Amino acid sequence: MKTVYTHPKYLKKVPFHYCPGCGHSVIHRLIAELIDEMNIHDRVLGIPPCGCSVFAYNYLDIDMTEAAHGRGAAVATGMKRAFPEAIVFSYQGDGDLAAIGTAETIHAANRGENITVISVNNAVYGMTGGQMAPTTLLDQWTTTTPYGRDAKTAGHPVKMCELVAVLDGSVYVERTAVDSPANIRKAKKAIQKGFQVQMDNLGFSLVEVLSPCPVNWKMTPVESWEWIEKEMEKVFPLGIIKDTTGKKDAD
Amino acid sequence: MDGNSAIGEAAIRAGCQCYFGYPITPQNELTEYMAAHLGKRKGCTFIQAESELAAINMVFGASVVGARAMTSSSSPGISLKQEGISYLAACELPAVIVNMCRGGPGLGSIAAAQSDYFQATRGGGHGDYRTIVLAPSSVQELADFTHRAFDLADKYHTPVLILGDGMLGQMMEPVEFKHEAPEVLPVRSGALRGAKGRPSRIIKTLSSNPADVEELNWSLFRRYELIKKEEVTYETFMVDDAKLIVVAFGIAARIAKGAIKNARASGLQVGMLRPTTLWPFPSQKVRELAQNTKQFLVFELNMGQMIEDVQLALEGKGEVSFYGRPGGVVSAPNEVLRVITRLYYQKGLEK
Amino acid sequence: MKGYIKIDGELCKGCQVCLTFCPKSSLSISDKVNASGYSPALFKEDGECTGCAICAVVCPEVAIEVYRG
Amino acid sequence: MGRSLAQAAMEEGKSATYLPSYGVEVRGGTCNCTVAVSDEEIASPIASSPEYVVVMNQPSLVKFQNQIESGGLLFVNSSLVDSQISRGDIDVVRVPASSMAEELGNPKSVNMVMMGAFIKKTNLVSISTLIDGLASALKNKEDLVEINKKALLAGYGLF
Repeated sequence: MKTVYTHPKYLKKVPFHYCPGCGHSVIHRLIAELIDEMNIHDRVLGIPPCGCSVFAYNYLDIDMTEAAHGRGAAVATGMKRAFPEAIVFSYQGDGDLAAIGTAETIHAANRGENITVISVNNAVYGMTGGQMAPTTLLDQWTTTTPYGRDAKTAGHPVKMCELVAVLDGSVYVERTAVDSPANIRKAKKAIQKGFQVQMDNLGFSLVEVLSPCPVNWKMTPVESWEWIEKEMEKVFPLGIIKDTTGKKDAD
Repeated sequence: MDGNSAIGEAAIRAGCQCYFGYPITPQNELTEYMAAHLGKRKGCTFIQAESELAAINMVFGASVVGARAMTSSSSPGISLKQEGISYLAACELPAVIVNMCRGGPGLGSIAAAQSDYFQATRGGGHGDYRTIVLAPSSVQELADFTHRAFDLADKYHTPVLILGDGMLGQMMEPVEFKHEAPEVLPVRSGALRGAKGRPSRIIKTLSSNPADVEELNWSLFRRYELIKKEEVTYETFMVDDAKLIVVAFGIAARIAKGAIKNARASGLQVGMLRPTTLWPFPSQKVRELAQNTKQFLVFELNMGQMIEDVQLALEGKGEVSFYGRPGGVVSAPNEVLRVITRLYYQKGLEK
Repeated sequence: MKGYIKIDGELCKGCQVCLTFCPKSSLSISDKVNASGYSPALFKEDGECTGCAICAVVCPEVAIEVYRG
Repeated sequence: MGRSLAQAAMEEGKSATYLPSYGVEVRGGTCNCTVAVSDEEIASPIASSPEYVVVMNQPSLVKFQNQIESGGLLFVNSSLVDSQISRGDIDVVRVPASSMAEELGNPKSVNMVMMGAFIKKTNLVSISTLIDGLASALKNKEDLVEINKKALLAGYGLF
């Protein structure tokens, strides 16, 4: 008898508070698996965002500190500069990253801070009840775009990966999704690469993960996973946006 | 040495490992000093951040991993930093913040003022907290208090604010540094350094349970009570036989001191109380002085902020007058002397 | 049968994502509810399992363990 | 100029403060500084009515001549300031500093010419302390030290 899959070592054994079908817990799990597999538990430091996954520290069994909304990249900068041996990642939602924290994110990337930003994009403000996010799609319904997002009044979805990729300080930028087993595996590999880039002192890495929010999207979990593939990926194309590390994946 | 640079040198000698700043007049010499002298030190970091918000949150990050960290700004920039200061206070993290205060509100003027007294002593940001506030009035004190600020911050796990002003920051005076910079930089215990061989740690303030937040507040305020008991400092000047006591802090206290010397020369029995901690405020000392002196004159470079603390401390057991000039217009000593003299005779203190 | 899975019926929130992705369509939903009020996923009595672990990969609750052999 | 005066006073064991004006000021404007020198501790670095005022240009004369203490000394850069001094209760020392500096071949040393004249008249600090101060302030810039020293001595030798 061989165990193919079991509970990751650094994920606390408590039920998640997330809604059914939510992508956050999947991403938490990937991070927990990687911390074990990459043997970095001794020196990994995490920063959860504001929003639903602010409670990431209730699940990930690692040293973590809260940061004010949007300031993850700045806090990570301070931590990494004062303790360069650490592996520092911030886990940030789309509002965190692309609205209130745009400046912090862009400038941390531009300075080439040796940190990893994991950005969870679900095109909506989840915890506050489904308001428009910077990444909300055009015509998408939210509680603050009740007639659908109109570019004339509410602007366009912000593409952080592409924005960050044009900066000379960023070295590795990839967009992935929680919408299928294959893409979940790719997301894990992308986060792994992000950590590796940091361990090799190469500079700033950003991994964006498109993630379902069935409750605020008013969909069933399965529908929400499908919606990512059908709608979100048209606006937010998956794949490596930038890789100047000069290193190819092992496989 | 100018005041701003003196803070920088003192900070380095206090083992400050990280400085994060953003340019704003009149404190730029400090940022520049740190750029020149801190960044090149082994294990130390200087960053000119993209904003005051980013700077204070970098301080937060450095403090999380146990480094001595500081930032500095002037009034409008300090407003922006209040977000981070609130989180630092809530997360019980040490940090040193320098405010070279200018005339406000808004952009105001870049001239010396004391208009941020309320902001400094009432917490400043959202939530129920206080920061220790030190008020130097010479370049030597800027240096000494910077060292003390780092020690206090570590001792009480709380942000400490140094409230100066544009004039203190710019003026040059002799200064003597009493410490050598440490070779090995200290890492505070309790810092996040990776959960090697111990349970993982969380630094957080959010709780879904209001009782937890209440408990945090209780614990903060128990510590604040201790700080009030242990850390009040002040200077008195010719108070023993004084019939009128001027209460002033920072640069205003120096102006007042000049005026008091002249008043004494004309035979007026005037003294001064200069709080060097604004929070905690030397309320006890004010009450003590009120046993012999009934007339108090509060002199500030604002429209009357510290006067409220003096009134609260007196509990009606003395009479308080106020003189101040807002917006960065600085009174000259003879102007203050005129106010002292007028008040002295008005109250019949010559008899 | 080459593999089998264990579903923690109390952790499962009945999102049915595993049902959608199981290549052998071996999962269904229980007609009972768990303590949280969700109808958890269930391995079908006649279900086939290769131990591919796709259900575990997609499960948002880390409620599935997979064994082979 | 103010800074080197404060520095020299400090070297001679006196208390000194140097307080620059700060803010938006153009060359030719009324940029100013206050220096306090005393044998005792200095209370206020701000002077209500200074004993000495040095004005280097016309706008500064207009702005500062009324502040000077009665019986005080007003130093004017007479190369640039030609108007009459309205106050009768002060002594005026005219130093053609700009033209002297030009003659010395370095117009920028105008402040050191004035400084030389200033300390000769006031005796606040000794000329040798100032010259030593120049050397330490301008380390590795021997030529600049020479230029400034020459200017200082020229002003000093004027009276």
